[in-house]
Amino acid sequence: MEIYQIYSLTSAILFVIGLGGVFAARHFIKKIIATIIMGGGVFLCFVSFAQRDALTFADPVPHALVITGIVVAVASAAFALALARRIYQLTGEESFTNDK
Amino acid sequence: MSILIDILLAILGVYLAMQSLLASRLSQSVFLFFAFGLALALAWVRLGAVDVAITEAAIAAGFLGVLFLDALRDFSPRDTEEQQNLTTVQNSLSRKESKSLLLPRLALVLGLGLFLLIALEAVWKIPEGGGLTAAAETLLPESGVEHPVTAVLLNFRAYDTWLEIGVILLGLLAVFAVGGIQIYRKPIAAADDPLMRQVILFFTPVLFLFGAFLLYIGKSGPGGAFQAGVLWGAIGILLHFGGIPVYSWVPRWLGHLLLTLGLVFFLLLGFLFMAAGDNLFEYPPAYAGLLILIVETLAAISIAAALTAIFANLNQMKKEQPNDTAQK
Amino acid sequence: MTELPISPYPALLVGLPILMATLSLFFRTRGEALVGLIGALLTTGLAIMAFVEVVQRGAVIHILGGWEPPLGILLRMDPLAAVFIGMTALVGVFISLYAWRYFRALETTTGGLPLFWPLWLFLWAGLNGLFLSNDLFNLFVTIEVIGICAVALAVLSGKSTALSAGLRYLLAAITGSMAYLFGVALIYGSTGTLDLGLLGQVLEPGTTTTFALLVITLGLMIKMAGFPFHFWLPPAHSSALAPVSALLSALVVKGAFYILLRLWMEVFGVSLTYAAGQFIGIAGAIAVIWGSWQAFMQTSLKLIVAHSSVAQLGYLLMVFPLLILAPGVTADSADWLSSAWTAGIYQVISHAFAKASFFLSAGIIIMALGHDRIESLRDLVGHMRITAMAIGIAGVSLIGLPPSGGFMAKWMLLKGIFLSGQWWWAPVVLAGSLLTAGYVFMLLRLAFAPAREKEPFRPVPKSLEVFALLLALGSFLIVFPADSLIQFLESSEVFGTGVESILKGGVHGNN
Amino acid sequence: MIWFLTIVLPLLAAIITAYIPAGRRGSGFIFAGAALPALWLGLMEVSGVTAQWFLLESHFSLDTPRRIILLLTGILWVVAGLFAESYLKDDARRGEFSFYFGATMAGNFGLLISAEVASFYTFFALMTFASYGLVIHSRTPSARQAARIYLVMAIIGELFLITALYLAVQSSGSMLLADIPAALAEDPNGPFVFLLGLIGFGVKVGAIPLYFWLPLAHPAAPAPASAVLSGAMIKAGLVGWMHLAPVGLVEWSSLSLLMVSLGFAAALGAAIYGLTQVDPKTNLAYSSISQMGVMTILLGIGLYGGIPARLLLPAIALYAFNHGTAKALLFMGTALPARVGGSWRILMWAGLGLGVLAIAGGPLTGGLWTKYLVKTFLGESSLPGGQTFLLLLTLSAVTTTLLLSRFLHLMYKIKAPCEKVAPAFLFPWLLLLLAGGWWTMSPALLPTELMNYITKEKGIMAFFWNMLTNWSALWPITVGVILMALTLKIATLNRWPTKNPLLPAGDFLHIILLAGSLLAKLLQNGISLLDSGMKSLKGPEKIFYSISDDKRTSQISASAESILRRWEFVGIGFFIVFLTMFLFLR
Repeated sequence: MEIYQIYSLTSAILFVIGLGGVFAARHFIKKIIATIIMGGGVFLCFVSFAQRDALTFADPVPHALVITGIVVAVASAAFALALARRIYQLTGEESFTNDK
Repeated sequence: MSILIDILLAILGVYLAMQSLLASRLSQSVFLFFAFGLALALAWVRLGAVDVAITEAAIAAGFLGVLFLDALRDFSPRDTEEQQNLTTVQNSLSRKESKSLLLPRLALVLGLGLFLLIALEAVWKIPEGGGLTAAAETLLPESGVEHPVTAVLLNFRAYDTWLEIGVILLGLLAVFAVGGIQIYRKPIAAADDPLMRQVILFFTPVLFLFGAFLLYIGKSGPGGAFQAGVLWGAIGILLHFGGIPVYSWVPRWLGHLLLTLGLVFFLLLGFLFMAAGDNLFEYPPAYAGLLILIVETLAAISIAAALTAIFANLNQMKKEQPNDTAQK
Repeated sequence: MTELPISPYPALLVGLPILMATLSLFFRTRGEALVGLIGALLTTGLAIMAFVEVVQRGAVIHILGGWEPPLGILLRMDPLAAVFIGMTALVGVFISLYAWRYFRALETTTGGLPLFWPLWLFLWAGLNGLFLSNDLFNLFVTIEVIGICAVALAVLSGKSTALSAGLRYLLAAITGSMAYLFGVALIYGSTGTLDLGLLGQVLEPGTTTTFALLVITLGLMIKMAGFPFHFWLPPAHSSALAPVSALLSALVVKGAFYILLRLWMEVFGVSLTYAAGQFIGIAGAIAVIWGSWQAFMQTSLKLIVAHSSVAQLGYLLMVFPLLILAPGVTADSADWLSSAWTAGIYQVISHAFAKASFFLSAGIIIMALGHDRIESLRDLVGHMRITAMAIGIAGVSLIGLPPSGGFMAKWMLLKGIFLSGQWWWAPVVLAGSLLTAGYVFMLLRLAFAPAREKEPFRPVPKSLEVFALLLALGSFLIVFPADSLIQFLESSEVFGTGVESILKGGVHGNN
Repeated sequence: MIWFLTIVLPLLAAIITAYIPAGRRGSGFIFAGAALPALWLGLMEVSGVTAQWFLLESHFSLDTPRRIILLLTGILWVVAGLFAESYLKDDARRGEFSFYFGATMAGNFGLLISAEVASFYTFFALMTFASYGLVIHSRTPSARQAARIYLVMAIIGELFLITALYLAVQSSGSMLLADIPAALAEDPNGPFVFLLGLIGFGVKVGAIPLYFWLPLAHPAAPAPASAVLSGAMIKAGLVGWMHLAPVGLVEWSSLSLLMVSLGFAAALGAAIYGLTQVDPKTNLAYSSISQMGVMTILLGIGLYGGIPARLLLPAIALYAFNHGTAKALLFMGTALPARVGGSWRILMWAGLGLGVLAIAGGPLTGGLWTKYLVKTFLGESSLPGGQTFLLLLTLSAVTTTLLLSRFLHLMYKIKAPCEKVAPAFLFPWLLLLLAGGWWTMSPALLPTELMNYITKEKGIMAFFWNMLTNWSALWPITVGVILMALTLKIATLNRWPTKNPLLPAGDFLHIILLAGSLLAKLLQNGISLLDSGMKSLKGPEKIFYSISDDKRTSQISASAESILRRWEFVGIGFFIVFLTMFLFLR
């Protein structure tokens, strides 16, 4: 077992945890955290392959992609957080109500 | 031995991720998430991705962690899930509901399990792809920088990076949009605390220099626009905490200029060379190093401004009376 | 790759809207709207010029940074992309004109919502970038740009229902793009390239590819609100402001469909099976029936229109079973492929026009009445002749009566269905049309009915009504250039291709 | 160019006249002008054109039967346009009427000159749906009901006929309408496709059992619109049949017998049922059904083989021409008695009488000639029971006369105005007289081949003055008139209803509604939805609405949607889709 394989297997587990969290968590904040965990899994997957394909240095493309991806994910998470806070401010709801 | 560290780190990451979702208190959740981010950053280091580690630590764990912590003040301090369990016991109706949810949850867990098995198989059986290391290695001398990740980010795949700077600006615009119809309001300063202000003022130049260092080192080693931008953004956030709302000091036009500087300069530079007959974002190899440094600097300024503004807007959400509710 | 002519248009199509968007940030309300509108007009002009360029020179490319794939990113504008960009421009410019007038009318109460313009221009740039992109990761960035813009636009009104719907939409969008990105990671890991053209040549079938295909497909299906992932669409589309609803349902959801179509046809051919195509088709068929039925059951106009989007998107999914050939059928002998493609493209375009018009009309009605309960549509014909006409015309196109674009789409779909011998889809198409006719005529019946009590119709700027009508007419006018459009599309590499699913593993494969 | 003008001018006219302010004149002349290209095409033979830019490459051309019908249609639209201008002078919604009128006109012309399926269907649909606006024009409750039923039937019809056209195109492999009959004759599925078309177009034709909307819708429209509905548009369905029918190429005995027997059932049954009505326009609508029955018979003979299409189809078209002009004359005539006074009434009665005679096939009218065509072909066909059919045809002349003399009697009872007046629309009406059924004998319309075949070198005039044929046409009419006169004069026999129709108009509809409501009740009981019950028998779509409007239904579907909207269930859906597709792909 190579080192990168530990991480790529972990990445799949993290992705699944995040996915489950998005579907099953109730509180807005937890759903948002779950999406970031999903993202963490995906990025780990990318970087583990970069390590595998290393020559004199690790494959730089996945690194660059992950940096881009992290920033994009953070921007959306910040937006989601703003939405969640605003909803709480206006209605006092902390999770999705099912009647709508 | 070293493989043991990796296994432990992996288990730790998975455990923290699980716990941050299963924790009964919201604050626990957020702290565990913070820890998860740091564990992930360690994992990046283990995988030799120092750039990613810095970015993760700075943005995903640091900046986002601060945002979440700030949000915690907003949401009800009581324990959400626990309270729900409590009411479940008291209220037969919602007990019924939770019973009716049992089956779907079981189905969900079953589905997750099967999905996980297939995902693991997919990841395990992944064929060797070879990656683009070799290609990057051959073209690195033409890129104008020595660090391959920076070369990919700002030259080979500059288009993605440019769009990403756009996404940060968009994140800010989106946060504006959430504020409803009252946009461009002036943020309100935090409570005045002289001691804290002193501490922060002390750290400001340190952070600034560290950021500048990261920016400059990005040419040859781990570091670059995003990391520097986040550090400079941290200055803005700290100052905001310390009762010095930089964001509201800056005149509107200057604020917008700072926000859009990186994006627009990046694009205009591209257009300039495109007018000369090249492709978008194609730099003449002789000047590539210098141009990339300028672009990075401006991008870092824009990112810092955007992050500060995002934080300032989110932070003052609580304080602002939702008086436009009445307009609904 | 490089043998295609290089053109600056692809880069300009992404750069210009973003430049105008940032420029507009520097102005106050009125100025911002003006800069935004100018930006929209310029982008439209650019899109038309780019379209002409593709007509004259065939597919063109732009090699960003001068680095060729696999390391660099390539923008490719083939006829298919040109048609989508042209559609975006045409629908976009009418919505922009409408929005300009609409927000002027709202200015007194809300300050004119100036954020609309930068967000819309960013969205436009994202859409153009998506249609042009030829790189898996770049596609991710563009769909994120689109996603954030779309949600930010959807919550502009600031109402709590809109915010709640927006958060649901955003979480669904993030989940979808993360699933997509997971697939991209696996594919990059197994092939070492992200370029669509190269991937189509090097991708090997196997568990990893299959899994990657599935998470990518599911992620995109969440983004395009395919059944059963339509949960975010009706609340988000119905609670947004009128021009925004129009943008979201006319253009945004089509982006995910476009990627799905291109990925299935260009990249994942190696691991697709006939049964999987059928399954996607079933999801589409359920969406058609379920969405139409839900639309029929709604009592407010915008909800009807939003649910109708679910159904109309279902038709798009029903194209897939036709494009994936049964084992033993070769692409040369399958003469229905061109019809199926035409059906898909026409469904996209005609739905864009008709749905945009429908939402704009709903906005007019809300402006006039203050709400959109359908009972109040009574005697609409008497008060707002043009809007009633727009609703009627757009409705006819949705039903698929001739000579509308919707008719063209459904006719071609039926043709493909019968030619391919997959007759079991035909009743769904017909039943969908019948249910659509049900709710459209329900609206029209009310529009013609005499008013019970006089409800005050507030005056609405005439130009708003005219823009909505023009869009509705557009859904008919697109039929006229059908022949040349299809001819033009046929010069695209991917148009008219199918996936031969023989010996690809799977239920019908090598067992 | 002229082909496009034929379509474009009416559309332009529709838009222009919709904006003519109230009180201004001129819409009539605009419509008349817009119909001129159609008249020109009807009279002259112009070679066809191809328009590649329209739909999927459109072809426009005409053959003899369609040319005849186009001429009829053109004449009727000119007259109806002129008539409408003065008839609707004081109507508040005349602009709207003009718009729909023009659009319907464009559709009607367009479908006649289209030579391939896509544009034919397009214009057919345009006509069908635009005429909805004509039917609902008056906005009275009965008009609304009629319009609703019209719409439902039209949509059902469209569904059938698009399927039929679609399958026909599949079978022939070409979009050209002219290729269809031959292809259907070869195709083993041909009869089935034709049956679909029979149903689809049958709605428009008013064939049994799909006619029930017609006696409601035709009378509901304003008089000029009724005239074109009953005179011209009803023929569009016939044209559709003619496009599909492989006349003379096949021997589909069962379909042929079906059409002939349905035709006779319509010819006799509708005439008799019409007798029970008290509204003259409903009377006429039933007469239309009856006359369309005769045309159905003719086409039915063709499917038995033996008679070539080039003889039979023009004959059908000629019959349609005679019926169309005369029926339009009568429909517009219903507006007259209340407004024509003094000696003008003589002219009016002469016109009405002539119209009645022409439809009944009276001596010295065009009707005699066209009916003779029917008789000839019926006698020559090898259909079993041909002699009985001939007898029945004669009998139908009696019933038609009865029905139409009843119509005249109803008209007679309408009170005349005291002063000696003639409304402006009397003149366009008289114009129609000139265009009467005699034209069917003129060389402009009558193909030489058909004339030679029927009259055997004696020439048409010899036939026209032939005493024997005139006599044989006279006696059924005399019988009919005498019967009517007797029942009116002898009190014990005078059982005619005066206020309300003895049986409701749209007969069959009520049976359907009854059955439908029973079914709906059963359905509701079955799923325990019995809550609101059937409130009214307003239209077939009510059954659907009554299910969809029910509280339980809406609750169930709303809660189902809200389940689909829960994140947990979205997740389950995600995994179900994932696992299923994984199985399919593995």
